[in-house]
This record gives sequence, structure tokens and C-alpha cells, in this order.
Amino acid sequence: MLQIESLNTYYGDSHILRGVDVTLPTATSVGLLGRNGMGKTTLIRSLMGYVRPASGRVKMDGQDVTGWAPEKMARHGIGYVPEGRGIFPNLSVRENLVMSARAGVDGKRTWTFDRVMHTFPRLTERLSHGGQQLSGGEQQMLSIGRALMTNPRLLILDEATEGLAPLIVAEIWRVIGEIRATGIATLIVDRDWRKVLGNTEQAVVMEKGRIVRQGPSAGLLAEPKVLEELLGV
Amino acid sequence: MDFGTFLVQCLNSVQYGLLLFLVASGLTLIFGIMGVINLAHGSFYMVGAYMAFALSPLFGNQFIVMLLAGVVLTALFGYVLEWAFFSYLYQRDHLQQVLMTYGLILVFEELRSILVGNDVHGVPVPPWLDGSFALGSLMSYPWYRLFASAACIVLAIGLYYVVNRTRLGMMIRAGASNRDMVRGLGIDIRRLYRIVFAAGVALAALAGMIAAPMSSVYPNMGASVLIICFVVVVIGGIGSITGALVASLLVGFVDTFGKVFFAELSGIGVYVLMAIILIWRPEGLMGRKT
Amino acid sequence: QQGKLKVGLMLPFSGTYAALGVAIENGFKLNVEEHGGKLGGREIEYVKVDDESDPAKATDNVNKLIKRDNVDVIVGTVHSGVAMAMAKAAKESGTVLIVPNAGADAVTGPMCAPNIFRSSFSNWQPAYAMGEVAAKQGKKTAMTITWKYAAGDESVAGFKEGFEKGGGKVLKQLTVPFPNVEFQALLTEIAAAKPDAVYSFFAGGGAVKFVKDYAAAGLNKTIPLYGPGFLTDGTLDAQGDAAQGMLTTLHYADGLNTPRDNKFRTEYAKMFKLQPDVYAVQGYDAAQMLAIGLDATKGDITKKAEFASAIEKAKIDSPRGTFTVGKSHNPVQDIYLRKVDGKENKVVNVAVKGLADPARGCRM
Amino acid sequence: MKRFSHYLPLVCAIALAFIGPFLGPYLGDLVVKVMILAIFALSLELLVGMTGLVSLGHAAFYGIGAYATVLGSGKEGGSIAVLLPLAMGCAAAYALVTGALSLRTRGVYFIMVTLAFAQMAFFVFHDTALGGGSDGIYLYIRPVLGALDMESSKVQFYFVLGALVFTYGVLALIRRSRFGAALAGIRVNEQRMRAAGFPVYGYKLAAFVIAGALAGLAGFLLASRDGVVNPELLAWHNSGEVLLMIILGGLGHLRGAVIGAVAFTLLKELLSTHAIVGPLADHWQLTLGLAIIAFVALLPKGIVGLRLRVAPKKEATA
Amino acid sequence: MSSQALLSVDTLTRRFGGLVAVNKVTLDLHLGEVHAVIGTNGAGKSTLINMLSGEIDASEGRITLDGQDITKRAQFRRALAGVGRSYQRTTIFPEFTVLENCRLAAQAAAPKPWAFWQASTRCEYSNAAACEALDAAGLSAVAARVAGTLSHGAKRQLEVAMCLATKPRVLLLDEPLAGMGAEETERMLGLLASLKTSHAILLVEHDMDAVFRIADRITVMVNGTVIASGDPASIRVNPEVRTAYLGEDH
Ligand SMILES: Nc1ncnc2c1ncn2[C@@H]1O[C@H](COP(=O)(O)OP(=O)(O)OP(=O)(O)O)[C@@H](O)[C@H]1O
Ligand SMILES: Nc1ncnc2c1ncn2[C@@H]1O[C@H](COP(=O)(O)OP(=O)(O)OP(=O)(O)O)[C@@H](O)[C@H]1O
Ligand SMILES: CC(C)C[C@H](N)C(=O)O
Ligand SMILES: [Mg+2]
Ligand SMILES: [Mg+2]
Repeated sequence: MLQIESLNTYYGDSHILRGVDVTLPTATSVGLLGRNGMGKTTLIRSLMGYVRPASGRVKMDGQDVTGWAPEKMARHGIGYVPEGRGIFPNLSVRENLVMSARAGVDGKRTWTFDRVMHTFPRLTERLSHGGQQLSGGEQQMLSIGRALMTNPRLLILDEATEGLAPLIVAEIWRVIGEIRATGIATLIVDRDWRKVLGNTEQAVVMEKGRIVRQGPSAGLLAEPKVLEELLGV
Repeated sequence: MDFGTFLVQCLNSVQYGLLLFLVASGLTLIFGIMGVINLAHGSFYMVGAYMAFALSPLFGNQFIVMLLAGVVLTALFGYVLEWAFFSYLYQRDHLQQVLMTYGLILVFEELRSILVGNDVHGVPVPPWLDGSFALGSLMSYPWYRLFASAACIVLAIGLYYVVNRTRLGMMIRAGASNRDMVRGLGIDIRRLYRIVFAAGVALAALAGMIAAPMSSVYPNMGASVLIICFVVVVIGGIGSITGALVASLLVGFVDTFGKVFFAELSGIGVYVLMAIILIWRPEGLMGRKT
Repeated sequence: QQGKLKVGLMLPFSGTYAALGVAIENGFKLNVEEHGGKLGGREIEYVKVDDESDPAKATDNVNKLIKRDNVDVIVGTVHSGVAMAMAKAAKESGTVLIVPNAGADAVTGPMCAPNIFRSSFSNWQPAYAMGEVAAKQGKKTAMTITWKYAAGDESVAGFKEGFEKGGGKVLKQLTVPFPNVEFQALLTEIAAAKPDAVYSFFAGGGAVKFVKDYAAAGLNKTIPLYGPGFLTDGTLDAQGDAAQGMLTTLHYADGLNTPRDNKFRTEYAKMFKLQPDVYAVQGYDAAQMLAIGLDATKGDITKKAEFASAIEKAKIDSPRGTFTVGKSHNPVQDIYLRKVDGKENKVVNVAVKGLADPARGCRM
Repeated sequence: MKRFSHYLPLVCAIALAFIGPFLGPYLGDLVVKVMILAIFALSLELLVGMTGLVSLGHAAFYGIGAYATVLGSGKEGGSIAVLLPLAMGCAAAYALVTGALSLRTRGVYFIMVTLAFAQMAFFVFHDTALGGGSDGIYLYIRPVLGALDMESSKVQFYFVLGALVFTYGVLALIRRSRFGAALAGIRVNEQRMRAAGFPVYGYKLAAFVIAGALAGLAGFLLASRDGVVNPELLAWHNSGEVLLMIILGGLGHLRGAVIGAVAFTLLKELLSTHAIVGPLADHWQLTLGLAIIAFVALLPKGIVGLRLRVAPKKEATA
Repeated sequence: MSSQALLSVDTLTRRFGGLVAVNKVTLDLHLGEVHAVIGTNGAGKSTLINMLSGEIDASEGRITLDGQDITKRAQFRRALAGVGRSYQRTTIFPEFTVLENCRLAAQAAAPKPWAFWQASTRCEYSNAAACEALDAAGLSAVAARVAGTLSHGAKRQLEVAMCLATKPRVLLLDEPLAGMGAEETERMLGLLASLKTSHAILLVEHDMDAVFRIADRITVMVNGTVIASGDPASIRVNPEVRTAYLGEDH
């Protein structure tokens, strides 16, 4: 559903994304890998519209959406779980979820408040707590839940499992699986490359602002040499 | 002070407190919730008061209709104002807003002087609210003041409901803490804020319109309410409507009884109250800890 | 023989007192026009400074006139605190200062100087007269209410002096912090204490609101409200019915109906399309006083002693009635008792004839 | 280039010292006033720009310094050696007490508590006979010290210039010092400073007291120059105005505070002078207001940002 | 474990309103030991660290450092006494350079940290401590970068470096590995291993591979309470821990 064509992005004078070409097919899950500081987050922020790329195109279903504002992208079906969670500290847990609730582009509300509660039971006990009173992990769950409440077509998870307990991480991967099963495309950034490759169909590897590898995840998993070189594992 | 007088003074306190809330209500939106340090709040209040002065001959008896018309006009005005002067300030240091709104105060004052002049003008009390009722043998009390209090209560409830109970209110508050994140959830924060700002301006102006028949309209009238509005919002705890209401009433009592018992230094009362409350509770009465 | 005479007008052109500043300027200019644009044979050049009624900026503003523009004479201002700073600067530089409004007793008291004059009043004057009137009307007790600031305090003190001299007693002096306009608490106090009369000092928006609130509380029916004329001057439009019948004292009134005043009023109305008020008269008379001094010195204002003595000796033919200038350079004038009638402060009678400020503390 | 810019303030001060005698009474007087305001603004910059403590009550210290000078001189006048420490000491003492309490709060709450304490001081001077009430009181004889007599405008000029250089120097020293670095750290992230082992409260209080004392210095100079003080000196709009100056000039730079004081004063002076802008001077509020709005709209980093903007940067964020 | 505990915690409790975030936790930190505290999200690990570092007060219980009671001591005094911490949520000075970040942290312990006459950049003690910390954390290459422009992973490294710059004896690390890539994780583990000889380390971490590699002792918390404590091998097989926290993967 998204096509990114020779995208170049700068922060001030530093050239971060250098001609990135990526395709995110509909209902497909894509893993985005790369070491720290290689530009994964920047790529996400560029396609979301938070950062204006200096050149290149972003296309959604063939339509040029380069330079669209983030809210417009979001309303066209992109759910965003940012690095660092972005919880609203002055809203209660319930309010964090309710405020973002929206029917999907198809008009359906697959993800409801109840379903999110069901997925993250821990939050049920914290509903009236302020966002900033949550533990780190609880915030992470809330952030994912909040993105799901927008019923997206594409869910972008930037380090969504950071700070989560192993059981919860497993749960999140299960949920991601569930999400994939419902036909939502996902773009996943996570430090656990095994899980990423195991839970995605396509994988993209970045290095210094370039795409250096793109292909089926399973294929990459079978190439430990390449992984070591690109990810330092 | 005998008991009857005491009761009347309590009524005075409550009544003044409610009036303060009315005047500060717009600020609870723009400053308390949106977080814009809006020194021009007094100017919006003044705009409302002068609007009442200008509109009342046109509307005659139809006071409520006039208020509605005024609210619509000032909301439009606020909408444009936000677009022209504030929309690009949110990303910047908050102190830039101080400078901007200070500039606006000067502009509004001068425009007022050019358009209406510098004289004091009265605004008639609507005939159906004119007159007073007796408070025991002591004195009489104007109906209009009670009307203003009632308007304030209605407003307070409405504001509380919208801000705390509706999704709109949640979005607004969310926007105050993290604009970018709100956008990422598909909410057009710029339009949302423009609307909230417009509502804040309209509320300030509404307060001005309601106050005008009591206070008359005169140069610099905005400056005299500015500080007390900030005091009320801050004592209550920034962002809390209930807090602002409680704070208004507290200030009402302190001011009223301060004037009675400590006439010589009663100017200090409100500030002593504020200092004590904030030192005791650094987030205001009902503010959230950060 | 000489060049233009530079007149520095330091008045409030913005803020609460802006209307007063404009009236004073108009009055002054009217008189100059009547003199054919010349005083003492010299053409007049104006330099205007907006003092914003801010004492914190007063020294700088007056220095602009004295040091930058080298004015020959300063006319100003409305606000007493600002006038105090002006008096200080005038005293140091020796520039002639004519105060066309500010009533601070000190300006013609401890601060009096050969080069400082006032064309208006001292806060004490109308207040003292009101005290006498109230006592004469048989009031035994009174309460006072004013903003807590120097002008208010002085006014109340003047009233108290006059009232208690006449056998009355001031029960309590109520104050409201400046510029707060919430009076309800104190109105309740007044209602509870039931004095025979209330004396109050407010101006501008505060005066309007106080008079209205007083009436709305029903107090005007039982306890007469007195005050200096500022309580009802330029504010009757806004006060409406609430002010009807009120008695105030001032050195000017509507309906004086003297040829002098009538002429002044027509001329003023013709020139500015406005009705004059007491402030316009004070500005007008400031120009008259200047003219007298300049005539005596043939336009040479540097002859300070001659300039001053001419004014001291003069009978100034003011729209308010003739007045002279006391040795402290404050007007010795009739104070009128006035009654609000419609939109006018109609003269009732002369409350005190030729009232001179006691000029306490003036050594000159 | 960088080097020169480094010494620019000093060059300005020396230049000013040379042209001082040729300024004439009015300009000289204006420059003195601007320099006093610059000292006042610098003292606030220590709080706002360097420590991140936005105060809306700074005029209290300015006013207290001025009142201390006048009340301390009495009818007979007094020595600079006594009055100057007295003015700074009184201001610092009030800063110590109010700072100790205000610093319990932060952000907007701090703004308002400082406002509250300033208003209290304001009303004490305004409503009691202590300082002559709302009409203010006079300084009959200006402070002297040996041959230094503040009565003389020359002495005033050089004394104030010296005080400005002193203030700027002290603050420049603080800024680059460890103390200054700690204040900067507190401004950016108080939590981390505490975790690292800084007694944050103490540092903030120290900054508050120093700023108060320097404002007291400005107050002393003002009283010595004007010879009259009025409660309005302590009024909130004065606190607001000095805050505007440093924002206008550009926060986070000492020269921003000075430039702000100069720009704000001159801008108003220009726009309200008939000889320069003609009849528009009657509407100086309008033009000044519009000018300020234009500044905000066009110079997000204040006037000092003007130079920084010459080198264009690619805007990264949408 | 031979030595006396450097920092010991005795029945420490913290309540937030009705919620008991930390419930009677007792544990010891010894020199030469990495003591990992793991547990479900919201178990109270960060709250525990907050209490130990003095960021928040304990509701009940006692904390001793070198046998001295520090339960009521101000946060900065504890820091100066050698208790250093890192934050789970990155807490750096985004507008300063990386070096400045560390230098400022180091300055707290420098002689006369408030000196206002000497340039902060010339403080030898702080410079040395900062460089050492940057080196250890592998950030020397980006020392001159403005911290706010670092990538998330690099910020996490800086977070730890700033803690090290204060030269603490007790390290309280709140999820230091979160956000770090594989390479950085390796480096950090190596660093911790080398630090542990001279430090007592409390490590809160959700990366179980890392925890089991490096921890000498593990305490497991659930809902504020310690459910198990012991050496890694015993924890790994503890059924309670497996159901409450680890799951089947580890
Ligand atoms: N606001 C900024 N200004 C300047 N440079 C930035 C900014 N944000 C990020 N960078 C730089 O851009 C590069 C890419 O950063 P990005 O955050 O996209 O990396 P990443 O791949 O997401 O890394 P990580 O896994 O650590 O999150 C890094 O070198 C980073 O330092
Ligand atoms: N300031 C606070 N007010 C109220 N509750 C709080 C506060 N801080 C933390 N809590 C609650 O205390 C509990 C413990 O939180 P804590 O941050 O210590 O968890 P944690 O073990 O660090 O979790 P995580 O691994 O997710 O970071 C949580 O349920 C949290 O919601
Ligand atoms: C009568 C008033 C206009 C006088 C003014 N209040 C003053 O300061 O003196
Ligand atoms: Mg990233
Ligand atoms: Mg935690």
C-alpha cells in the first residue's frame, strides 16, 4: 500500500536518508532492521510526514502523499507506535485510549476498547491512572493499544517491545500475529531480529541511511554471515 | 459583625467568586488547557465589553440574543486571530507567546481608543433584569448580579463537561502535552486548537459582555482583570476547571473579608492566599503532579 | 523678538486617563488660539509626551521635555504620582511647570517652588468644602470610601477636616485596593453601620461603577452619597439614573451661566465638537496663567521672579469664575456645590468662597 | 570573526566611555537609563535564560533596591559605600526569603508565586506610609562617595557604565564557570542534576539571590539618577516589561538582555516621538504593538538570532 | 558475597495512594556482584530504584549504605556518597553535546562544583571523568555531537555513561540495554563485567539472555513483592518465576 521512492532526508545539514526505496505491500508485514542510528526511525518519521524529505516520493495506493501531514496519513489508515511511547501523561489510561478511537478506513471498528482491554489485561487495573503514573511497560502497552484504537491498515511499531517483560513481549508478538491475521499490514522495528524475521514476510535492512538488503525474511534468517555484517550479531 | 451582615458578606463572596470564574473561564481554556500564556486575555474581555456597548442599542431588549451574537462574532474573531498570530508559536519557547500577546494588548488598546474613544460608557442592564430585591432590612441586591452568577454556574458545568467528559476535551488536553503524538493519531491539532482558542476568546468576550452592564466600559479595563484571572487559574491548578472554580470562590472570600477586616492592606490578601496555597501545594489546589 | 515658545505637554494620552489628557490639551490650545496662537507675543510650539499615567516612567518622560526638547514650560499632568516626579525634575532644572490637574497636596505643599504652579485644585480643596457642606446639612456621622492611594487619602483627610470642624464625626474610613472595583463588601459594611452620609473618592470607571453599585444596593435612598466632583464628572452618561440628585463639590460646574463660561463653552464646542469639562477648564487656565506670566515678562520666561509675581498678583478670569493664586501657587477659588440633574452637574450654590489650600509644608 | 564577536561587548563599553561626554544632557540621560535597564535585564537573564526560572516578580528587587537607597539616605543624604550595599543587601534579603519559598514550585506556578511576592512588596509600599504611599518619595540628596557625587551627570554616566560592565562581567564569568554550567543543567534537566549529585535547590536559590542583588543594584542606580521613587517601580507590569526585553533580545545570551533593553527602550522612544514619526506618534501603542508582533513572527530566537539566521539552514521538520 | 553488603535494603515499602508499588522488599548489594532485579511490568522495579537513589521517599523500611542509614538522606547527598543511577526513560541534556552531558554529571563530585570563577570546560576532574565514561560506553566518537540528535540507541548509551561519570560505587541501572542493538548490548555487558569488580551493581533489565549471562544473583518481583531470589540457575528453573515472568522461551 505504501511505496517509498528514492527518499532523501536531512536533519539540518546532516544527510540521514540517502535515496531510500521501499515498498510496503498491502496486508504484508515488513521488518525493518539495522543497527542503532542507521535511520530506521527517520524513515518512519519521513513517511509519516513528521519530517519533510528533501526529495523523493511517498505513494499510498498509487497516490502521491509526499508531504502530507501526519494526521492525514493517520486518517488514511496508518497507526503509529513511536519510539519512546508518546503517552499523554495528563490523560488517564482510559482517556488515552478513548481519545484516539476511530473507525478504520473501511468504516469498521475491529479494535474496540474492550478488545484492547482483553489484549492487555494489565491496563484494566490502571484505567483511571494518569499516563505518567504507569510503569514503563504499561506505557508501552497503552501506546500499542492506542494505535490499535484507530483501526489502522498499516501499523508501524518502532521498538514496541522495548522495556516489556518477556511474557508480555511474547504476548505482543502474539498480538502482532493476530493483527497480521486480520489483514493489517505492519512495519516492525525491533532489536530482537530473530523475532522480527520470524514474524514478518519481508525484511528490509538499513545501513547509514541506505537500504542494503530487501527480501523475504526467511531468506535473511538463513544467512548468518550477512546478518553479522549488517546487524553486528 | 452581626450574623445577618456576615451572611450577606458570604453572599457577596460567593457572588464575586462566581464572577471571577466567569471572567477567568476563557483563560482556563487558552492558558490552563492549551498552555498558551495569554496576556491578551484582558483584551478579549475588553473586546466583549465594548461589543456589548456597541451591540446593546441594536438588540434592545434581546439581551440573550445579543450575547449569542457576540459569542459568534468573537469566536470568529478568535479563529482568525489564532491563525494569524498563534498558529506558528506552539513549537517555540512559550515565552514567545508572552511577547506576542503583549504586542496584541497594545494593539487592541490603541484600536479601542481610535474606534470608540477614551470615555467611560455605561451599558444598560436589560430591562427584565433591572432592579433589585431586598436583603432583609439591610440593603438590596441587584437581580443582574444573580443573573451573572447563574450564567457562571451554567458555564462552569458546561466547560467541565466538555473538557473532562468528551472526546473533544481529551484531544485538547492530549494536544497540550504532545502535539506530534496527537497528529500521529489522526487528529488535526491545528484546527482543533484554532477552535479551542476561538472558544477561549469567545468565553472571555462573553464574560466581558455580561460584566459590562455592571462595570461599564472604560480604557484599560482589560488590564484590571488580567492578573486576577491568572491567579485564579493557577491557584486552582492549571488545567483544572473545578480547581479554578474553587479558587475563584476562595479568592472571593479572601477579597471580601479582607476588605472588611484589613482594609488598609487588603490589596495583599489575594497574593498572600496564592503564595500560601502554592507553597503548600506546588501544583495548585487540584493540579496534577508532574 | 524671540523665537517660538516651546510648551511641553506631558499628559496621559493612553490608558485610563487618556480622555482627561485630551481635554486638558484641548483647553490649553483653545486659549492659545484665542490669543491668536501667541502667548506673550511668542508663537507656541508644542511638544507632546504621553506619560501613560505611569510614575515609574515619569522621570524619563519629563526629562525628554527638559533635556531633549529644551522646552520653556511644561504643562502636566493628571496623575499625582507622575506629577510628583515632574515637580522634582522641574525643581532641579528650574523649568516652569504648570500642573493642570493632579491634586497631590504636596505639589503645592512641601514641593512648592517659585517655578511650579497649579491651575486646578489640591485634593484637599473640594474635599474640605464637601465636609463643611455635609456638616451644614446636619449630618452627624459619615463614612468614607476611596481607593487606597495618596489622592484618595488626601481627599478623605480634607473631608474629615471640614466635616469634623462642623461638628460631624467620621466613623470609619473604608478603602479598596487601587484599582479594584468590587465594592459589594464595603457597601454591606456601610449598610450595616448606617451612617448619616458617605463620602467617596473615585474617578473614571471606578466612579461609574461605585455610584451604580451604591444605587443598586438601595443605599442612595437612605444614605446620601457625597464626593468631590470627579465622582460625577465626565461619567454621567455611563452612570445614568444612579447618579441623579447626587451632591458633589468642585471648582467648576454646569449651568454657571456666566458670560465668561458661556463663551468658553461655545468656543470649545465649536473648535472640538465636544462639550468641555472641568479638565478642559484646567487646561485652558493653565494657558491663561502662562499668558499672564509671559505678558509681564514680555515673553521672556527666564525672568522667573517677574513671571511668578505676575501670576501671584493676577486675578485669573477663568470660566469657573475668577480666581487668584495663593502664595504656594495653588488656586484660591470658589468651590461649588453641584447637584446631578440629567447629564449635568448643575451648580446649586457656592459651598465655600475663595477657598485656599492650607499649603502645609510649603516654605517659599 | 568569532574572536571579534567575543570581545564585542567590551568594545562597545569602551566606545561608550569615549563618546559619553559628547552625548549631551538628553542622550546621556537616555543612555544612563538604558544602561540601568540593561543591568536589570541582565539580572533577570541570570534567572530566565541561564537557570530557566521565569520570574514575574523581578521588579520587586529593583524597587526594593531603589526604596532602600532613598529610605537609607534620609534627609541628609548618604554615602555610596553605605547605600549601595544596603540596596543590594535589602534586595538580596528579600530574594532569599521569597526565593526559599517560591522555589518549592516550578514552571508557571513559580511565575505566579514570584508575582505574588512582588505584589505583596508593591502593596506594602503603595498602601502604607513606609515609603510615602502611592505618590512615592524623594531622594533629597543623591549618594556620594568622596569625589564621586551622583548629583553630577558625568559621575552618573560613568558609575552606571561601570556597574553595567561589572554586571556583564560577573554574569559572563558565571556563565562559563562550573556554577554556570550547573545552572544550565538545571534549566535543561533538573532531575538528572539531582541524580548526579547537585543540590539543585541550593543552586537555584543562589542564582535567585544573586539576581535579586543585581536587580537591587539597578534599583540603587535608578534612585540615584531619578531622585524619586514610586511604588509603580515594583508593579507587575515592570516585571513583565523587563521579561519582554530579554525575550525580545533573545534568551540564553547575555548580549540578548542588553540588546533587548536597548531595542525595547529605543523602539518605544522612536515610535512615540513626533519629530520622528509625525502624527503616528499619537498611536505609538499601535505601532509598538505591531512592531513587537512582527519581531515575534520573524525572529523566533530574538534579536540576537538575527545574525545566526544569516547562514540559512534547511528546515527539517514540516 | 564474602564482603559486607555495600547497600542494603530492609523491608522497603512504597505506596501510591492505595497501590503498594513496592512491598517489603529486602535485598543486599555487594561489591563484585551484579544483582539483577527482574519482574513483570509495573512490578515496582523502577520505584525501588527511585527509592534507593532518593528520588522518592520510602513509605516504610530502611536503606543503608556502608552500614549508615540513608533512608532519609537527600538525593544529591546519596549521589555524592556514591549511589549512581540511570533512568529507564532517557534523561539527558538534549541541547548539550555528549561530552558536556558527561562533564556536567561528573562535575557534581568535582571539588567546588559551584566555583564561579573557573571555566567549566577547564575542570580537570570533570573532563577526565567524562572522557573515561564516554570511552567506557563507547561514545567517544560522538563526543562532540549534540545529544538530542543522537539516535535512540546512542541516547541509551549516553544515559549509562552519565551515570558512570559520577564515579559511583553503587550502580543502579534501570533497563540500560533497552533500545540498544546487538553490538552495543555486547559492549555494555562487557563493561558491566569489568565494572563489577569495583562496584556493586543493581541491574533492572528485561533482556533475559543478558541477565542470565551476567547476573550473579537475581531477585524477581511481581506486583511489588519479591517472589524469588537466588542465583541464576535456581531462578531459571523456579516454576513460579516461569509462570509469572519468564514464560517458556527462557
Ligand atoms: N533531530 C535530529 N537532528 C539531527 N540528527 C538526528 C536527529 N535525530 C536523529 N538524528 C541522527 O540521524 C541518524 C538516524 O537516526 P534514527 O533515529 O533514524 O536511527 P535509528 O535507526 O532509528 O536508530 P535506533 O535504533 O537507535 O533508534 C542518527 O545518526 C541520529 O544521530
Ligand atoms: N507516581 C506514581 N503514582 C502512582 N502510581 C505509580 C507512580 N509511579 C509508579 N506507579 C505505579 O507503581 C507500579 C510500579 O511501577 P514501576 O515503574 O516501579 O514498575 P516497573 O517494575 O519499573 O515496571 P517496568 O518494567 O514496566 O518499567 C506501577 O503499577 C505504576 O503504575
Ligand atoms: C481626579 C483624578 C483624576 C486625580 C487622579 N486620581 C490623581 O492621581 O491625582
Ligand atoms: Mg530509532
Ligand atoms: Mg521500570
